[in-house]
Amino acid sequence: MHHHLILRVVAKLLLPFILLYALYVQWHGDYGPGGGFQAGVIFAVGFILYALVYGVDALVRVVPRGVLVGAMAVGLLLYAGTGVVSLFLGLDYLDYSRLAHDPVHGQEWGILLVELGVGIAVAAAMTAIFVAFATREPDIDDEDW
Amino acid sequence: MTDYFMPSLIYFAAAAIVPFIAAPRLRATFMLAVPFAGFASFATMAYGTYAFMPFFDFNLKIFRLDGLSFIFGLIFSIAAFISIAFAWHIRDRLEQVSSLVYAGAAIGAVFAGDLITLFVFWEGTAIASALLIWARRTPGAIATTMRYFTFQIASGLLLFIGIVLFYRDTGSVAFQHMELDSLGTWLIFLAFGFKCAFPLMHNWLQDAYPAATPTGTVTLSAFTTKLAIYALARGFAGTEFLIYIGAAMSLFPVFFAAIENNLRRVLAYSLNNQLGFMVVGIGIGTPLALDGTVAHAFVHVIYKALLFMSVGAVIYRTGTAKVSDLGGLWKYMPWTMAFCIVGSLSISAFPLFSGFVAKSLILSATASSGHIWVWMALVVASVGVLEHAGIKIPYSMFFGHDRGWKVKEAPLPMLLIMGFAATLCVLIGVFPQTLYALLPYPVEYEPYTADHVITQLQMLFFAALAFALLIRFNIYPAEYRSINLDFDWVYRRFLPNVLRVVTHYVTVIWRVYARFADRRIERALMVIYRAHGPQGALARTWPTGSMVLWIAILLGITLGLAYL
Amino acid sequence: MGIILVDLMLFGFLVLTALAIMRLTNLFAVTMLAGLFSLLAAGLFVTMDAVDVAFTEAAVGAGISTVLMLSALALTARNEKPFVIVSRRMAVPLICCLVTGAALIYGTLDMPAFGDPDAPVHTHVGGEYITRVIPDTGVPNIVTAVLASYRGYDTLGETTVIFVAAIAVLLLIGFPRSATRRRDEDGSE
Amino acid sequence: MIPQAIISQLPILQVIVPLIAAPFCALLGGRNRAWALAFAVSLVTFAISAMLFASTLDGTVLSYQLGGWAPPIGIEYRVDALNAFVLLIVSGVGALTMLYARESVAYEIDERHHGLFYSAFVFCMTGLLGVTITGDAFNVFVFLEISSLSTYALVASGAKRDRRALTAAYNYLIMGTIGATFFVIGLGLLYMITGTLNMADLAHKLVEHGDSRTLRMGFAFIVVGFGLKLAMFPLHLWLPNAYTHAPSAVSAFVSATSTKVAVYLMLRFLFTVFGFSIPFEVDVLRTIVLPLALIGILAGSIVAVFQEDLKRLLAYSSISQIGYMLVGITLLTPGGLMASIIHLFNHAVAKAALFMVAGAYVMQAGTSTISDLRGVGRDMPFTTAAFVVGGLSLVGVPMTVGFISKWYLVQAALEQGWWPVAGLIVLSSLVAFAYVWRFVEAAYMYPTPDGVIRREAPLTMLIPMWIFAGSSIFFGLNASLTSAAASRAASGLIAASSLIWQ
Amino acid sequence: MPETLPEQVPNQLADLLIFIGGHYNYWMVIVLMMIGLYITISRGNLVKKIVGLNIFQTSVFMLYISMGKVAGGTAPIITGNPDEVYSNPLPHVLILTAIVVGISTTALALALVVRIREAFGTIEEDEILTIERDLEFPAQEASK
Amino acid sequence: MTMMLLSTNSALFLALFLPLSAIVLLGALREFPRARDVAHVGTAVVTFSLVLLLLVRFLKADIPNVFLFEVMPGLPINFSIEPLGMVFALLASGLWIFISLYAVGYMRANGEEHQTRFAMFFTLAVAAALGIAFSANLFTLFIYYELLTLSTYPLVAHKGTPEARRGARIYLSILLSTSIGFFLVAIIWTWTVAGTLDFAAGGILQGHLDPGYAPLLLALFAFGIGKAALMPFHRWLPSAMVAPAPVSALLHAVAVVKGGVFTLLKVSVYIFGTGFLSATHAAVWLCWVAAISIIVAAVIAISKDDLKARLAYSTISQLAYVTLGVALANQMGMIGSTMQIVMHAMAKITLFMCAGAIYVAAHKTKVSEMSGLGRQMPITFIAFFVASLSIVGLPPMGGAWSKWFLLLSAADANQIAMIAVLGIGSLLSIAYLMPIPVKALFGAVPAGQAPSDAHEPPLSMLLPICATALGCVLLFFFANEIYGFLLHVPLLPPEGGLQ
Repeated sequence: MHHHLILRVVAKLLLPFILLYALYVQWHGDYGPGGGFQAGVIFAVGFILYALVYGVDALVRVVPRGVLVGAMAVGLLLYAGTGVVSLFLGLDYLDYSRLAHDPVHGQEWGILLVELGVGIAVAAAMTAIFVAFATREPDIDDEDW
Repeated sequence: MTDYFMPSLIYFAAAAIVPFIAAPRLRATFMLAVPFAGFASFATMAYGTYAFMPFFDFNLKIFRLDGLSFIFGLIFSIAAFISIAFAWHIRDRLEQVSSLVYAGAAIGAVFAGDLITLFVFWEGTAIASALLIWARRTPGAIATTMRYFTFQIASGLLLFIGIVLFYRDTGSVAFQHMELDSLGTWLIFLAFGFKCAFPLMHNWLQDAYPAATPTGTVTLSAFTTKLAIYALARGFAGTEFLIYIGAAMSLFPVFFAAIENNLRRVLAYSLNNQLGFMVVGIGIGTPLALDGTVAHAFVHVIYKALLFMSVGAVIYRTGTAKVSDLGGLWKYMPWTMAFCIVGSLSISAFPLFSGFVAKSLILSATASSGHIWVWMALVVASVGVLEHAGIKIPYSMFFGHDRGWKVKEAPLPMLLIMGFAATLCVLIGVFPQTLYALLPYPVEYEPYTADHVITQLQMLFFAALAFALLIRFNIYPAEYRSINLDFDWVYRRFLPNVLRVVTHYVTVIWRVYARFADRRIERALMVIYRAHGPQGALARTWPTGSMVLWIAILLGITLGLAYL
Repeated sequence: MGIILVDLMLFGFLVLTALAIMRLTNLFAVTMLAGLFSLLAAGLFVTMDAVDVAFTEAAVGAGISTVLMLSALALTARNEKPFVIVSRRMAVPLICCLVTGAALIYGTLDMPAFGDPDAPVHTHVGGEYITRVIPDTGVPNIVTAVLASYRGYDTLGETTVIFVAAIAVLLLIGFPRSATRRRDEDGSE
Repeated sequence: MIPQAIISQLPILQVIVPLIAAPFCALLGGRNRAWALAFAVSLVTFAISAMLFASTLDGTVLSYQLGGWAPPIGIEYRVDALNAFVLLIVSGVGALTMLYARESVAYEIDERHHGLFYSAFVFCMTGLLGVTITGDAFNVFVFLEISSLSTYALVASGAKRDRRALTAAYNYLIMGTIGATFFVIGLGLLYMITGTLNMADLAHKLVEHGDSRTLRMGFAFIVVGFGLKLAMFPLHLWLPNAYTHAPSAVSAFVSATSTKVAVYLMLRFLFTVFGFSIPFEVDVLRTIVLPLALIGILAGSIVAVFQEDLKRLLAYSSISQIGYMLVGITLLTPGGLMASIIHLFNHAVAKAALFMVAGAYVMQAGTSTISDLRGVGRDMPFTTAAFVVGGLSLVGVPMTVGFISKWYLVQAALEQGWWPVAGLIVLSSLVAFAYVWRFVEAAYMYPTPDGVIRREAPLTMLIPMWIFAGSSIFFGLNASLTSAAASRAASGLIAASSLIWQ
Repeated sequence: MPETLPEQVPNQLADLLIFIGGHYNYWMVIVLMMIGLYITISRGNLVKKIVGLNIFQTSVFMLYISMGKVAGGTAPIITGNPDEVYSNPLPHVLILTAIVVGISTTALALALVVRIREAFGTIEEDEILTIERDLEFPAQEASK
Repeated sequence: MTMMLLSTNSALFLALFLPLSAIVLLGALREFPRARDVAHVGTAVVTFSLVLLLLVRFLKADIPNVFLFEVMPGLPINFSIEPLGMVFALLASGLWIFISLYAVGYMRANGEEHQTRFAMFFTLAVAAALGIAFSANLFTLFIYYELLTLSTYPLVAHKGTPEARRGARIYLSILLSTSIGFFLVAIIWTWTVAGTLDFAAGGILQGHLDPGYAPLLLALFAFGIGKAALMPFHRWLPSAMVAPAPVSALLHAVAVVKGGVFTLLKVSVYIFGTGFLSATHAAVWLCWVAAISIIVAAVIAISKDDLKARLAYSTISQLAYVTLGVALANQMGMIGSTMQIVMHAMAKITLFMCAGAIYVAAHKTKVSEMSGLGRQMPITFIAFFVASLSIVGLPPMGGAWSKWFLLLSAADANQIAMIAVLGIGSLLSIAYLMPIPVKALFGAVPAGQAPSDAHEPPLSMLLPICATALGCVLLFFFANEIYGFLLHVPLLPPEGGLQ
């Protein structure tokens, strides 16, 4: 894997754009297609690409397993926490109406927050899953293929 | 009344004490006193019903004293005395206890004022008598007695069932005159008949009596059948049916007795025959006839005991009672011979002997009631009695072929009691009015009229002549070693066989059924196991696809349902 | 009419792809075709106005799931065991599918026609979202609004599902296998 | 006292408390930290469900609108006597299994996996609770998948003991997914003709809609989908292996809850949603589900009789026990429903105890094979006694809660005049006795094999199993609470359905 | 679409065509679904089963999305044009969720397959079943 | 008098639960065999005195009612006393004294293992029998019925041999399958139609049950109460013969079969009501089944050479008398059945204790080997003889009176055939029972068999044997008291007035 120099360079160039696109999808979800989930997936794809080119070990160095699990948890808790916040605001669970000064804005805020949670969780989860697969030593040698 | 006294209690109490008296002679003496005490306890009492006992829904009258029961009480007391005395030498506690219980039960039954009490003592005689025979402790005795016992219990059962039905019909269990008009009374009648050895029900008698100990036989001969006679007299006096039964009873044993080899069996047949007379008397049911019956029972107990005792004495000395083995003992046992002949003369109703005074009553009653054919039958039967009991028994034991026995005379106690019985026979024969005074109904009867005596003597002599001729020409069918089977094959062979066959088939069918069921169950289990066992279709791990098959099937059925 | 044609064409390709997946034994090819299937499906979703779904399907079906599939293949096998055609093995599943399909088709017979605007789907809750999404939330992408707000709880569940999946995968293969393998193979074979 | 504000939020707390706690479990890792959190959370959950149960026992129906949106638009939580009862069962079993898990999991799972394991465990519980409490049909699917996915992982983690756990989990996954997809298809068909996903609204719209082929197939698919999830007889193939090879704590928890929740869903959909507005539904139930349930009752028991492995035996017995619940449902009478609901409780309690016992054997004796467990009654008296109690409850011996449920069931069958059904129920009780007795005999009447040393299970395992065993006796002696709850739930279901034509 | 059909076609045929036109979509979806199901249940390869399952699920998604389609509608993103007809957003939302569930299931299933491959050395169902059966009934294996 | 301090309710409660708590005591005394055995017999004595106290109170019309709790709405666990239950309780607790004493002797003389376990389950079984006796409703009765089944299983399997286990398994499976398969269904059915399970005078089914179904329901009861050993569900009884002799005595005399027929009796009197049964002729078929059981079992008994097997079939035959009395469905039948329960219990317990004594003393189990044995052990065989007479039904043994009432009952019911059956049954019982003591007492030792050096069993075994044999005789004289007591069994609903 280490000798595909072109690949590595291209990948290095491509990576920021992928991540940027992911962020776009994340924040633009309110207005067009896309949202937290898609963004998370794209984000994860970025990492995966990185791993494919530089090796999984490199990826693990960048984002250790613990961090991934942590990020997953943060994402999920961000979502669930938003709901808990509305509980504390005296509303039903996941009722965003009081997150801002008026209910409509509150909804927007809420949607943004939870979408962010989804994004983080999905990105981390997908990466974690990929890492899990990729770090597993093959049971069979290449000749057996 | 809380006074539960009854004479039989004396016997029972004695029976309870006897086993614990260690000294044999003391024990025998003690036992000898019991009949006296028993008799004394009711001899002086006025007639009436004494002991009442509330039980279940009825008031039991367990001690009823009247003319009939009094005389039978007396009879049984005498019988008890004779049999106990004859058994003076016996040391077997079981035999002693059971004879006491037996006598007590019989007396209890006689005084029973109601059917329940009667039943209790009725069964008591059965159990006690069976024990008496078992006490001989031989395999043959055990088997025989099982039959005897079963028969007695069957009689008791019939009585029991009869009582139940009778009670339900009439609401009463009083032991009084009954009519043969319902199943209940018929069953009671049959129960009495069983014990009384009616024809076709008689064989237990010939079967069991010879199987007992010599002393036991004496006891047996006294109570069971006489109790039945009492019961019939009490319950079914005047039942016409009985006359014919009695006639048949008195006739048929004559032939069997003639051909029988075992003397005790001969006596048993003769017992049957004698009972026939009594039954006829009951059947006629006039006071005269009933008195005749009672009187006959009275004297019969004594002379039949005497005869059994003499045979018993012979058995005691020789160990056998078979005609084919005996003969010529007159030289060695003269006293026994003498007493035996007295008994024979009595049973043959020779004038001046007890049989005559009693039998005449019955014959007269029969004649006077117009049953001429029955009268004829009884006369013929009397001839037969003379034939087998009056002549065959003494002749075959003491005369006849000398078989070379060299034995001693019977022991003194036996001789004494035989003498006592013989004396009674003669006394009653000579002074009949004493006996008549005891009878339940007042009778004006004189046996010793010329007419009576001559008729009787003629008959006796012709019979004796016939016996002599038969012996002379060797036609008399004696001295064969044989056991005669008459109706007793029914229960000796047939019923046990039936039972055996039934048992066999029931068990076989049962086993086959059980095996069949077992195999079925086993096979079903196999089938279940094949499907459900660890490797069966239902327990295997299936590939995922197969479950979708089930889904499809379910959906298919649903689809079908939706179309329907 | 054009839409129908596009639809039919897409469906045709989808069926062909599916059949090819069925026939092929090379698992790499199968994986690739599965990605293709997802892409085609995404196209179909677009024709049916479900842009968000299409986006997701493309990202997930053609992207992540292909990657995962490939990584899994790297750890397992490249080829399927040659498929022996035994008529019984073929027939039973086939009948299953036919019956299930028949049941489903039977179920569609009473369905409102495709695209029928008067179908209850559109007149009841679905229509309501369209009318009230702006006043309620001010979010123009109705799908996002429904997803994150009206049915936000479902999405929480969805996030949880993916979380659980990650946890589960980590639980299963998240750690170097040396230790696990030794134990797995203890006493077997 | 607990402020009113919290009480009104109980329905959602029921689910999100474990949901929020679960990720922390994953982060905390081993050395009992994850366990402690999971246990604490399960206790809180139990407390919440107890409060919910108490407040719905009088027939109150709590409705909770998530996100503040009114039901057909938003998602609704709806708690009535029935699902409060099921919630109580799930969280109760969850709490006690969690206590039990401490030793058992320490023995059966590598320590480094503990965090993830407990996280999955709590998620599984969350999923089941979420499924039970929700009033939205699609939300059911989502939470069903949460619980299913975590269950697959939990089952597979039994691979340390036996690698067959992996294939069992895989099969379970395939079949479970097919089942869930069938449910989704069915739900789609219903959505197609009603345009709504809220259960109450669905029921309303379905009555309006009347009979149609789409409705019929929707019904069929949903029944089959749930049938798969609850292991209705021929669709049970995933169950025996999964329960056998899963780690003990998981077997105990899953067997006691997940099929029960599926039964609950079946009840909920059949009665609340479909409500028997068309005769076809009754036909399907009576001509398909009933015979299958009966066959399942019998076949499951008989297979169990011949099993060598205790856990597998228990798994097959579950299939048979589920049959009872289905029979109770198909009776379509309050009595039958009551019987089903009580049996649901009975089976949860008894099966939890039994699987816990089996787990204790696995831990202390290293095996769950009956022939290897001979004489275990003397070595592990308390554990084995718990088995006897639980087993007798399965059989339906008097003084156990199993008796109560069978009593009601037979009574309901007799009321309907279904003689053969009553007979079969009774017959299979006998078969049940055979398999229970088989083990009891082995445990008590045979000598211990030579050289085998077994010690009594630790207290943290004994306590939960005896709480279950004890409660199956307690509720067998005093059935007023369970039967009150069940009858309330049953009448609620009957009232919601249009079973008037009966 | 119904309104584009010629008027002179006899009514029955027209009805039929309209009906087919209104339902072909579902039927195609069902065909796909069944292919997916078929792959799942007929193939012994564990990976392929997963692929089949994916196809099955994706087809179900199509069914849902088909429901949401409104003739002449556009994607449910408010454009501000009051006359715009939007397709139904709710199925989209549901399917978004379902897709996530699908990928989660797939990931988990693949992880399981990996473990199975490690534990059994194969990913073919029939071979695994044989191995398992031998594990369960060792005596039989010996007798073979 | 401390007894006076006890309220009747607490006496009943104590009678029910004292044996249960004694189990714990027995278990605690595991290490002290002597103390344990004393405790066992002592418990029996105390329990019997409690029951006697209850009897005294009952005769003063002081009827207790112990309510424990309600299992299901309308299904309480409660206890009360009525005449039938009183009789059964007296019987079970009274005989327990003898049998416990005997068991102590037997287990020691035989050197059996697990004596503590034995004593514990023995006590449990009697406790269950008392529960059956005092149950105030069918539901409570059923629970105790099952408890009895389960508690006797370890006793039957006591020897632990494969044969014992097999026998015990058959025992358990038949009893359980009939009780759950039929009895429970019948109970639920009753509950469904009548809405109650309380034992009530005159029955609870009249007016609720379609008379056409009455035979079916009765069949469920009659066969469901497998302990009554009605053919063809009798096989457990011969199978249970693997048990030690005290257990057999417990099964046949004290608790199990008696519990079964007693249950049947209670069902007929208080659930169906004899009036209902006889009016609907629902029980006529049962007469015939009972009749067949009487005859067939007796015939099979004749063919058995194993003493205990013969006694077992004799029990089946004798129990069918009770069933017959139930089936005849009138007052006399009820009284006859109860008497038969009492009389048969007393006689059978003697017989089984004798069988155990013979086994302990001479190690003989075959009837054919016992000839002449009576010389060595006369007391045992005399007791055997006495008990046999009682079974046959001869005065002066108690057995006569039960037959009397059964016959009366058959006469009342106009069942002449049944009268014949009763008669034949008695005769058959002579055939299978009487030869045993007769041959032993009067027969010779079979040729080729060494004269055994057997002697009478230890005193702790001999005493109970003598006591119960004497009991057989005493019962003959005290039957009147039992009868008077049984007249109080209410057969008509209260509004109809008592008899």
